Amino acid sequence: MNTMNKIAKEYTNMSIKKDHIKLSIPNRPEYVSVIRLTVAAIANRMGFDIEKIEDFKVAIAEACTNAITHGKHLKDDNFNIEFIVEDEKLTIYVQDNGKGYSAEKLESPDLNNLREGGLGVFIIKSLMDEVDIVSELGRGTTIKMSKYLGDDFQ
Amino acid sequence: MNTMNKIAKEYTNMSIKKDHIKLSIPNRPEYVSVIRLTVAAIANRMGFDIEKIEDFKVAIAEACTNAITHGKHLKDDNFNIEFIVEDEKLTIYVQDNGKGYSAEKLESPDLNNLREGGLGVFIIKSLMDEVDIVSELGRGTTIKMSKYLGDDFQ
Amino acid sequence: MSLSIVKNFDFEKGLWNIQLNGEVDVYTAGQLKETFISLLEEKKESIKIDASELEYIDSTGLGVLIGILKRLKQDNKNIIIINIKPSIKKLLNITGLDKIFVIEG
Amino acid sequence: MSLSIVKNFDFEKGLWNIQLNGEVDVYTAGQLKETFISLLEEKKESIKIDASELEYIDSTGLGVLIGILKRLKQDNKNIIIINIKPSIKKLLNITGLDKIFVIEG
Ligand SMILES: Nc1ncnc2c1ncn2[C@@H]1O[C@H](COP(=O)(O)OP(=O)(O)O)[C@@H](O)[C@H]1O
Ligand SMILES: Nc1ncnc2c1ncn2[C@@H]1O[C@H](COP(=O)(O)OP(=O)(O)O)[C@@H](O)[C@H]1O
Repeated sequence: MNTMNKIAKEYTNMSIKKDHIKLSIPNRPEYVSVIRLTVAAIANRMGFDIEKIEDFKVAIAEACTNAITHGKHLKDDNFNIEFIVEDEKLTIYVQDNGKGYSAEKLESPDLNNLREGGLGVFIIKSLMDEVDIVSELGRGTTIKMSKYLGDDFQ
Repeated sequence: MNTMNKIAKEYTNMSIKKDHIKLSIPNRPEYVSVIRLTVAAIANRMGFDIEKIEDFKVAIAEACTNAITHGKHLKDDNFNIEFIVEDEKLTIYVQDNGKGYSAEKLESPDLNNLREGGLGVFIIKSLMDEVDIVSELGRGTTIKMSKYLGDDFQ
Repeated sequence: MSLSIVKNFDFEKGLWNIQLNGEVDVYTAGQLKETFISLLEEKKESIKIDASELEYIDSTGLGVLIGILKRLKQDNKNIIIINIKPSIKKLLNITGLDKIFVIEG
Repeated sequence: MSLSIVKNFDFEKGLWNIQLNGEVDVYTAGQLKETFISLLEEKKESIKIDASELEYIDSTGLGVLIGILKRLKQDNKNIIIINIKPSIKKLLNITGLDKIFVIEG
């Protein structure tokens, strides 16, 4: 059972009503815009406002870009996205079977020492209410991110 | 191996380059608009024009509406959509594990004897270039529909 | 991505003016049906639909319109649809419903 | 859903006027990078980006801008961005890049 299934399993065991949407999509750049529109449609259907819908679009694109550029394992492969829709919360898992990395070693962006990369995970953490990265070297990465409908959670 | 996998398998065995996108989504009416936006994004990415993108939106919604209203097996279940992206052609499978039906018995709409239903499959066949329905009573239905990018095929 | 319905009765012409905004599909068709049925209970008169803001309709929505038309026809009343977008016009042509509803503009 | 780039050189002010239309993401960022690099090869002058039609940009696009800014800074030149949409403004604030680029309007 892979990490994503394990975390998803915990969820299923709880009793609140949840909808699951699963998407398997080629790990190629041209599909990221499709994913952005899909998350926008889901978040809109749930009643998120325009600003939060934009946050979801950026955050999921960052996660998918990482799955595509770093996570890649085989050249032509698919990676998985799962959406868990609850009354007050949208949770997204982006899972790849790529090379993995040590999330603890990630540095925060340093404005005095500009790099062309290293912003993606930082942006995701800024835009989402909860972020959890589980990565195993050689086995792949699952990033879990959630955002609440209400403004009470920050 | 279910019908969808069987047909998909045939495809995989051929040598042309294809992308597969798979979507598993709850069999409930509120998700049909999400599916419409997803197919619009895929078709747009492929270069289909606005009119054909509309055709895809209507055809996939008709197929999903049938999966939701007739195909339903369990109350809270998901059904499956698969998109096969080729250079010149988008093929969509909509597959449910519902009660199935005898597709041969379908009557065409009769304008002299208006009914409130019975238009869905007729509309799909009008809008798509190729349509194939495989349904088994008690086991479920897979509708396959394709449309070509060019105008040469009609 | 959802449906909003504006209704008012034109006393001069003796018909309902209805404006449909958004999408009619399996999720919103019930709302459309209920609105139409309550209109007809109030006054069983022809219905004129302004479809300029109707972005999408499929067989579920067309089924609702057919059901309402059947009731209206008993009293020789009609459904008139104006300002239809090309994609919806195409659907009415395909299904032959352009011959059943009165299509204007 | 893709990116189009309009460029022209303002001889009076001595800078590049660039208009970005659409989305900059992992699919289109390469196109942006190539365009900017060819601009700088032609004339290494400041770049003024009109972002009024820029619907979306993420870290891939911001990375391209940072890379170009680094080259420009060697010659004391700048990237100026005008007419930014709120969602993109938010991203620049979060990342602190609003202090690195010159943001106007
Ligand atoms: N899905 C992933 N698989 C493997 N490595 C990853 C993944 N996501 C992120 N990383 C690692 O974390 C680093 C930081 O990621 P990020 O903050 O998105 O910046 P960037 O992708 O621009 O480097 C990446 O450079 C990469 O080494
Ligand atoms: N996925 C499905 N599962 C079971 N039965 C179906 C399915 N799709 C269509 N049908 C059957 O075919 C009939 C015609 O479908 P359709 O043309 O879409 O019209 P409608 O759904 O309005 O009846 C339906 O009434 C139903 O009996």
